[in-house]
Amino acid sequence: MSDTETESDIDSLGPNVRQTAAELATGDRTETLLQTDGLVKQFGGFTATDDVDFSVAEGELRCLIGPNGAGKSTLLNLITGSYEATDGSIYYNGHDITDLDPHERISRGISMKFQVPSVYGDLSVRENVRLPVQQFADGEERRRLVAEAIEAAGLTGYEDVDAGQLSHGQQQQLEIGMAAALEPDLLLLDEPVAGLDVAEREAIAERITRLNEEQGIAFVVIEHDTDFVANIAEEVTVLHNGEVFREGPIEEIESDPEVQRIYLGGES
Amino acid sequence: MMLELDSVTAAYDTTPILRDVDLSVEEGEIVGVMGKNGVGKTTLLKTVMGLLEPSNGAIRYNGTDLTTTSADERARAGIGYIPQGRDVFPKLTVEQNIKMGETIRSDSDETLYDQIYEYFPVLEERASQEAGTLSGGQQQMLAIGRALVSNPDLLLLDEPSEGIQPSIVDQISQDMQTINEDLGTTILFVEQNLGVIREMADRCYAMERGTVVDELGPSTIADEDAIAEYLAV
Amino acid sequence: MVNGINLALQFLDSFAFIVLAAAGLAIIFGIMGVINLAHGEFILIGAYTATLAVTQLGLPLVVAMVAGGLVTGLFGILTERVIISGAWPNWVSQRTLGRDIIEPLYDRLADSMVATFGLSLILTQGTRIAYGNSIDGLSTPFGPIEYGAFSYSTYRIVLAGVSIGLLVATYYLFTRTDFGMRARATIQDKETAQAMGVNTERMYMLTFGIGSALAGLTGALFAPVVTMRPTLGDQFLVESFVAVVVGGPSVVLGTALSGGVLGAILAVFSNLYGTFIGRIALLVAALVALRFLPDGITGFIEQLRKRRQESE
Amino acid sequence: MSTDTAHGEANSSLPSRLRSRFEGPNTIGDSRGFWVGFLVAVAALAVYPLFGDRSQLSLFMVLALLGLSLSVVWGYSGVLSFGQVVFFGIGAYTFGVVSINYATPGGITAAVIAGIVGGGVSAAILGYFMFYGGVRDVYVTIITLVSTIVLHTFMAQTAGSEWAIGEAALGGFNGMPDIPLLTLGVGGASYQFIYNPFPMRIIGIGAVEISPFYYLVLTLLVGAYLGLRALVNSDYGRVMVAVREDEDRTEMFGYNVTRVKFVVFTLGGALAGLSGVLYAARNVYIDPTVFSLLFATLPVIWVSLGGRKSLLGAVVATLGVEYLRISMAGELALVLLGTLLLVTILVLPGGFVPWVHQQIVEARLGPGEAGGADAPDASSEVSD
Amino acid sequence: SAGEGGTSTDTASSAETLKIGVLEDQSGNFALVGDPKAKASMLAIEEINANGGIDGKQIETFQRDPQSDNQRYQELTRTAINEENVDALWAGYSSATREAIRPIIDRNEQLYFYTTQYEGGVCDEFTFAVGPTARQQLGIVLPYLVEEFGPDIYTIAADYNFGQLSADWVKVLANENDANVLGEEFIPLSESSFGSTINRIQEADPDFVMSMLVGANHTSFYEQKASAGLDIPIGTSTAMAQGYEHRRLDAPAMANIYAGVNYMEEVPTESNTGDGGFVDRYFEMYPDAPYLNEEAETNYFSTYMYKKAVEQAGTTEQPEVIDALESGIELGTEEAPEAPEGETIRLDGATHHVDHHMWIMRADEEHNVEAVENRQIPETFLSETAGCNLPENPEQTQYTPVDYYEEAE
Ligand SMILES: Nc1ncnc2c1ncn2[C@@H]1O[C@H](COP(=O)(O)OP(=O)(O)OP(=O)(O)O)[C@@H](O)[C@H]1O
Ligand SMILES: Nc1ncnc2c1ncn2[C@@H]1O[C@H](COP(=O)(O)OP(=O)(O)OP(=O)(O)O)[C@@H](O)[C@H]1O
Ligand SMILES: NC(N)=O
Ligand SMILES: [Mg+2]
Ligand SMILES: [Mg+2]
Repeated sequence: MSDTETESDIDSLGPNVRQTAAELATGDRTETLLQTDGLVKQFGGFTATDDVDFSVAEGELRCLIGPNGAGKSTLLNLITGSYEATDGSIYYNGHDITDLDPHERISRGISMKFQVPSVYGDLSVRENVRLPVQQFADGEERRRLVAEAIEAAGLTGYEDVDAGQLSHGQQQQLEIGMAAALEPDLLLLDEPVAGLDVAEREAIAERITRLNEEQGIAFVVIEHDTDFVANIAEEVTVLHNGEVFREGPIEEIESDPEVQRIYLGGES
Repeated sequence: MMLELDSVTAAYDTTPILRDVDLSVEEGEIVGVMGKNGVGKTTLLKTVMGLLEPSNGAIRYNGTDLTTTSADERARAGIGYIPQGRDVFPKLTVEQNIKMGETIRSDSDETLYDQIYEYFPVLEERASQEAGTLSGGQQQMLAIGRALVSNPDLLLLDEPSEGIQPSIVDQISQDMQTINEDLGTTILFVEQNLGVIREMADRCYAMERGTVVDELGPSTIADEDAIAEYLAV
Repeated sequence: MVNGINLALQFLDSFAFIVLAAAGLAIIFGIMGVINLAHGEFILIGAYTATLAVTQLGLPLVVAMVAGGLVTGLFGILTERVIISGAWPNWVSQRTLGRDIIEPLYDRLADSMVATFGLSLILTQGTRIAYGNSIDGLSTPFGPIEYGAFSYSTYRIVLAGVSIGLLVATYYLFTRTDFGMRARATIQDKETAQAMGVNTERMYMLTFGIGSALAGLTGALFAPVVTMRPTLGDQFLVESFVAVVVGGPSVVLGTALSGGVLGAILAVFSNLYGTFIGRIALLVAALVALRFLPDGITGFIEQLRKRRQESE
Repeated sequence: MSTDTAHGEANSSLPSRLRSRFEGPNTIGDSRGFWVGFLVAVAALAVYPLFGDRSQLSLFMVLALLGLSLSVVWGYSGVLSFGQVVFFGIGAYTFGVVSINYATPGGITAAVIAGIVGGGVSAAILGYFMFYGGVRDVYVTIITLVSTIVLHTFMAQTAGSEWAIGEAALGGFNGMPDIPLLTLGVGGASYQFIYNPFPMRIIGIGAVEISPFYYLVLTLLVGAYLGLRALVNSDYGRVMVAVREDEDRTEMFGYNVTRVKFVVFTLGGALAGLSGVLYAARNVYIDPTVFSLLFATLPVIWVSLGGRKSLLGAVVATLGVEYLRISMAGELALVLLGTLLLVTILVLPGGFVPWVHQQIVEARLGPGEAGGADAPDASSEVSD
Repeated sequence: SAGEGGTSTDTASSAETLKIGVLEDQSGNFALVGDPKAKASMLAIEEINANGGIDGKQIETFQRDPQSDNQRYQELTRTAINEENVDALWAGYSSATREAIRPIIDRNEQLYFYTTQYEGGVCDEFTFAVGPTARQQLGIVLPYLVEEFGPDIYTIAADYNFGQLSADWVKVLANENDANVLGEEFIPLSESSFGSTINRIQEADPDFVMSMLVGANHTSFYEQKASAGLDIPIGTSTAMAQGYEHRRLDAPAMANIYAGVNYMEEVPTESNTGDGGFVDRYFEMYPDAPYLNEEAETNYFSTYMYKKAVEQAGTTEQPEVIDALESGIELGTEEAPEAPEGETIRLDGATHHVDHHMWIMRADEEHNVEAVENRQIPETFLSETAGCNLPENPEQTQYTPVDYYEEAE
């Protein structure tokens, strides 16, 4: 990466593939992309998600909030197939994906960033990023996409560093970069800015918004940083005790006294 | 002076991370450390805890030189630590994790349990659950509870609010202050959350590229924009 | 044809063999994650110590057996300090070269395997050089019990009792005491355990020592019934690993259960179809168990328990 | 991979484009110096037999193929298999059974293929049984170990005449005798590789006899090494490494982790099977000790000592360890061997070959930059 | 003398010296039985060299420890033949080892002595299997036990070639002696627990047991049956004579065990136990050795057979030496201490086997061993039944009893 390149180059992001997605984004947004139907997950006697109906429209940016232990991560893990549902179904693009293996779901355009970073510690940052990219890009294009993903993750200069040697926050950034590099239609982010500094939070907020607006990628974002949520979210779902507790536009949710009581606290 | 770092330099293998860090914490103080990702905040706390041996410089604790003392001895000498990213013992139950904290020191107090359960009722509810299966925020609460139960004299907190729901974040800041006042626990903490820093810290150090670049007094801390600048730049 | 008492006694016998073979390994492999291919040679040390203590020193059998356990325990501590953690060589090299020369073998499954394989070669051949290809054995105490046309060695039944006692003690130690909790915490996350005031070096050392002592005790207990020779540990190796792994995540409990299950299969099939089929049945049962209970027996029980709770 | 070099450097010569197939962050030795050294080493192996009868080297090279099979399966894909000797042994026995029953050149050639297929198919069956059943980690290791012991126990008792397949008696513990001499080809267009020394006159040395089998094995070993190098540096190789590092994460990039493990395990089985075929062919004999615990442990030793994440390590360590094992004599031989294994693994935790590589890199860069030794060096970065 | 490694020159068959290869296990599984073999070979070689060598030639040795590992055996055999150019080779304890190296032996037309007691049937132009065969060992002990204790037999045997074929021989011999085999059981070599076996013997209630257990794991049987109170006469071809269990195990584990053997340290011939006899000479050379076993004596006398043959042939050229051996070498008690005064043992040229002088040795409650019967037993299976005649019809086969006896099916 040459020093002359500036942030404005990010604007030139996006190969041809992405433009089709961007075109899509300008179109009808009401098409349901993801729908869960009565989703239940039990761990032993404990019910982590209880009859959850949750849906995401194409190109939507939805935040998922709720108290610690509400079942947010569990829900995302059910969607990706990391957990097997105890009951209920999951539909993606109109297809029932409940019984598919995780990799089959991912191949259909879902991607996820885990709550705890799980980058490949012994591989370089570059190798980490190549892995998602190589699935759909070759040669020159692959190189460009890898470089762009690293830059977008703010890790330029760290290409050859083993990912395990990055700081906690840098790993978070890499983790998001890899999830996005898959060029998904639906990107699930579990606490993307936890542990990030303020500047990084802003950069990531900006990035999420841009990916959403320009490329029509739909998002589900779990986050406890209320400012961040307020900054990016349109629609918010509140999970509580494994159930959908509230759903609506961010302003409405923020001012809901019940949500304040169980989640936001005092005068938030 | 309770804790004093005198031009401490530390490295992972051969890669130097901390460079000539000077820092001090007075007994009874709550001191924050802030800085962008990767500047070495965690490394600093690890070095204080003894998980990383400084290649240069000295660490003094209550006047005695700790530089070459092992981590477990420091723990028994009253330094408590809440690592970043929780690091609960995944295969021990919640209760056993807390017990691990308790067994550090002989003077730890049974009544602390009640207090911890009061702060974090979920820990009592899930006493026999394996800690590795707790949600992210619950694990963080456990890590805090586990450190508190040893009744440390100096508590090191690495981003305690990370992954915790807003209402409890507020509560934690308040609780820390209560603990600080009631038990006289000295606290050195790392945070990215502005609110928490403002709420808790008496004083604050700002780090950049492995070294302390500034010290912020109460007046600066009160100023939201000033802090934001340190964290953002 | 099947004689119930025979079957029961053989079950006890197989159970004791499997459980005792695995006892020390349950700790060193199951809890500490070190693939100890010298496990058989730890058993050898216990067996030789006990035997020589009787034949050379004239100690009473029970005392000799305890000595077998202790000597092996000490040897285990030595092994841990010198090889597994490399603490002593590193202490020396820190003072001479200014750096560590050995990276601890914890969390290095396969490397621990190579190192302990080397150790096992050294111990076997060292024993051969020191004591020859065999030493005089002990006779089995207690004599037979008789029932109808049959009789059985009383000592083998005693062994079953002892094996249960050892398991209970180990289980208690590692799950119910502070020591056990700290030991497990150390192995799960060394740094954090240190920060919790645990002297992790001592934990590693003691835990390894206890595992070794158990292996040594096994050798001592079997000294009267196996042939005294440098390779006597070989016969325990496969069973011990299989038992520990089939047992699953709750290591001690798992070892007891796999001793029960595999012991029952071994006893029934040996009894009905002979030793060859018995052995094959044991191995095939282990294969099937590992395949269909991918988390071992205790993992499976845990799942069952959860599923039952879910359906409530 | 070579496509981008074509775009980038205009002067990329044919050798360097060829090289790029075999290079990448997953193997060490991506410099011109390495390849020169490699060619020298192969040439040295090629002329070595001219200086006297050293037939043991052909055994070590046969075993190196077995070592390589574990290196891909374990070193690159993270599946610690104790069962490579199962596929090795099945390959060997299959070769024996088929060649005894069809002892014509065509039949023996078919037997070689049958042995490789036998190794591959048995690995596929065991792999399917394990990986599609969700068996992971140490459970895989123990299943493969137990499979080894089952075969050992079973094969040892197949002495009776009822244990024969066609003309071929399995032979129990005493092994399978009368395996025909390895001949490849059909009818007249065939060549016997065993016990068919090839007389040559070499200036300066005089008359020598060289063993065609030796060169067959050398060719196969070099071929397997280069083939695997290309594999592990391909996109598929990157996925294998990702599976080794973190299965769950890799699944979350849309890769079918189960299938990757299955495919690599099967490939490893076929390679082990080839090794077994050559082993049986070389010794005109095979017995159940190939399923013994000691033999099952050896590949793990070779691969660990040589460097788990290095194909070259597997080869070098197999040759070295086996040479020492055979040639050390005296009462203390086993003690010394044990000490050597122990000390090597303790002092060179990453294995011998990566250590040597690091020394070379450090010497080249100077000590100051030694920290960067782990990072792939610059030449690999143009690929992809 | 008995040092490791041996001296090596390429000119082994030069006028002054000849070279003998000795590959016997001194570590690994079979060290216990293999080590005395190596030692006895060295004793014979030392004696011969001290007495002027063979036809004036001193014997050099190529001696290595194959560590009970067949792969090592193969490689060391190749080395012995191709690089050391040995004139004769002694190698291996187990039958499996013999089979592992026989392809190499035959391919190189190497004169080879296999000196372990074994299942029998090897008819091979280059191999001289000079230990006693199952038919010879069982042939003396089984009829005796039928006579003494009754006709009902229970067989336990190691579950591999040797054990299975030996069990077949028990059936053949039972048939020949009007006895019956009530049951037979094969035990994997890795097994060391005998609870169910003991129960099954008790259930069958035979008059005596025939035991062809092999190896150290199986040795545990004797201690275990004693402590289980199984108190029954046992006939064997494997116990005591090879692994001296009566010395290693605490009495009375081996009480009432009858071994059919060609030799044990206790065999009461003058040339064996007498002053300056074989036993004395052995322990003089190896004061720390634990026991002088059956196989050791076979190594010893076969070295003298080789000496005789070379001297008869007047050359070390192997085809001529083989011809000389086939002419039928005979040794008296001096060189073959198994034979009592005045008797001889004889190498049968047609089969390359030895007409041994066989003994039944019984251990009592205190593990004292005494000879209860002895006589010469020729090897008849190959000569009479299978029709092996190597000088006439060179071959490389192993014959088994199943092919000739219905009972062995
Ligand atoms: N394997 C498990 N066994 C038992 N309980 C579990 C398991 N995994 C999760 N849970 C429980 O399920 C609940 C939901 O967990 P989840 O991780 O989904 O919470 P979350 O909403 O993501 O919380 P956080 O904001 O703290 O990350 C928690 O109470 C947790 O303890
Ligand atoms: N184990 C390690 N080995 C080598 N380098 C490391 C290691 N851990 C951290 N580093 C490097 O040290 C630097 C400081 O890391 P540290 O974890 O102290 O940062 P931090 O200030 O706590 O960041 P964050 O806010 O993201 O937690 C980083 O650049 C990181 O890449
Ligand atoms: N010859 C034997 N005992 O294998
Ligand atoms: Mg969560
Ligand atoms: Mg940090």
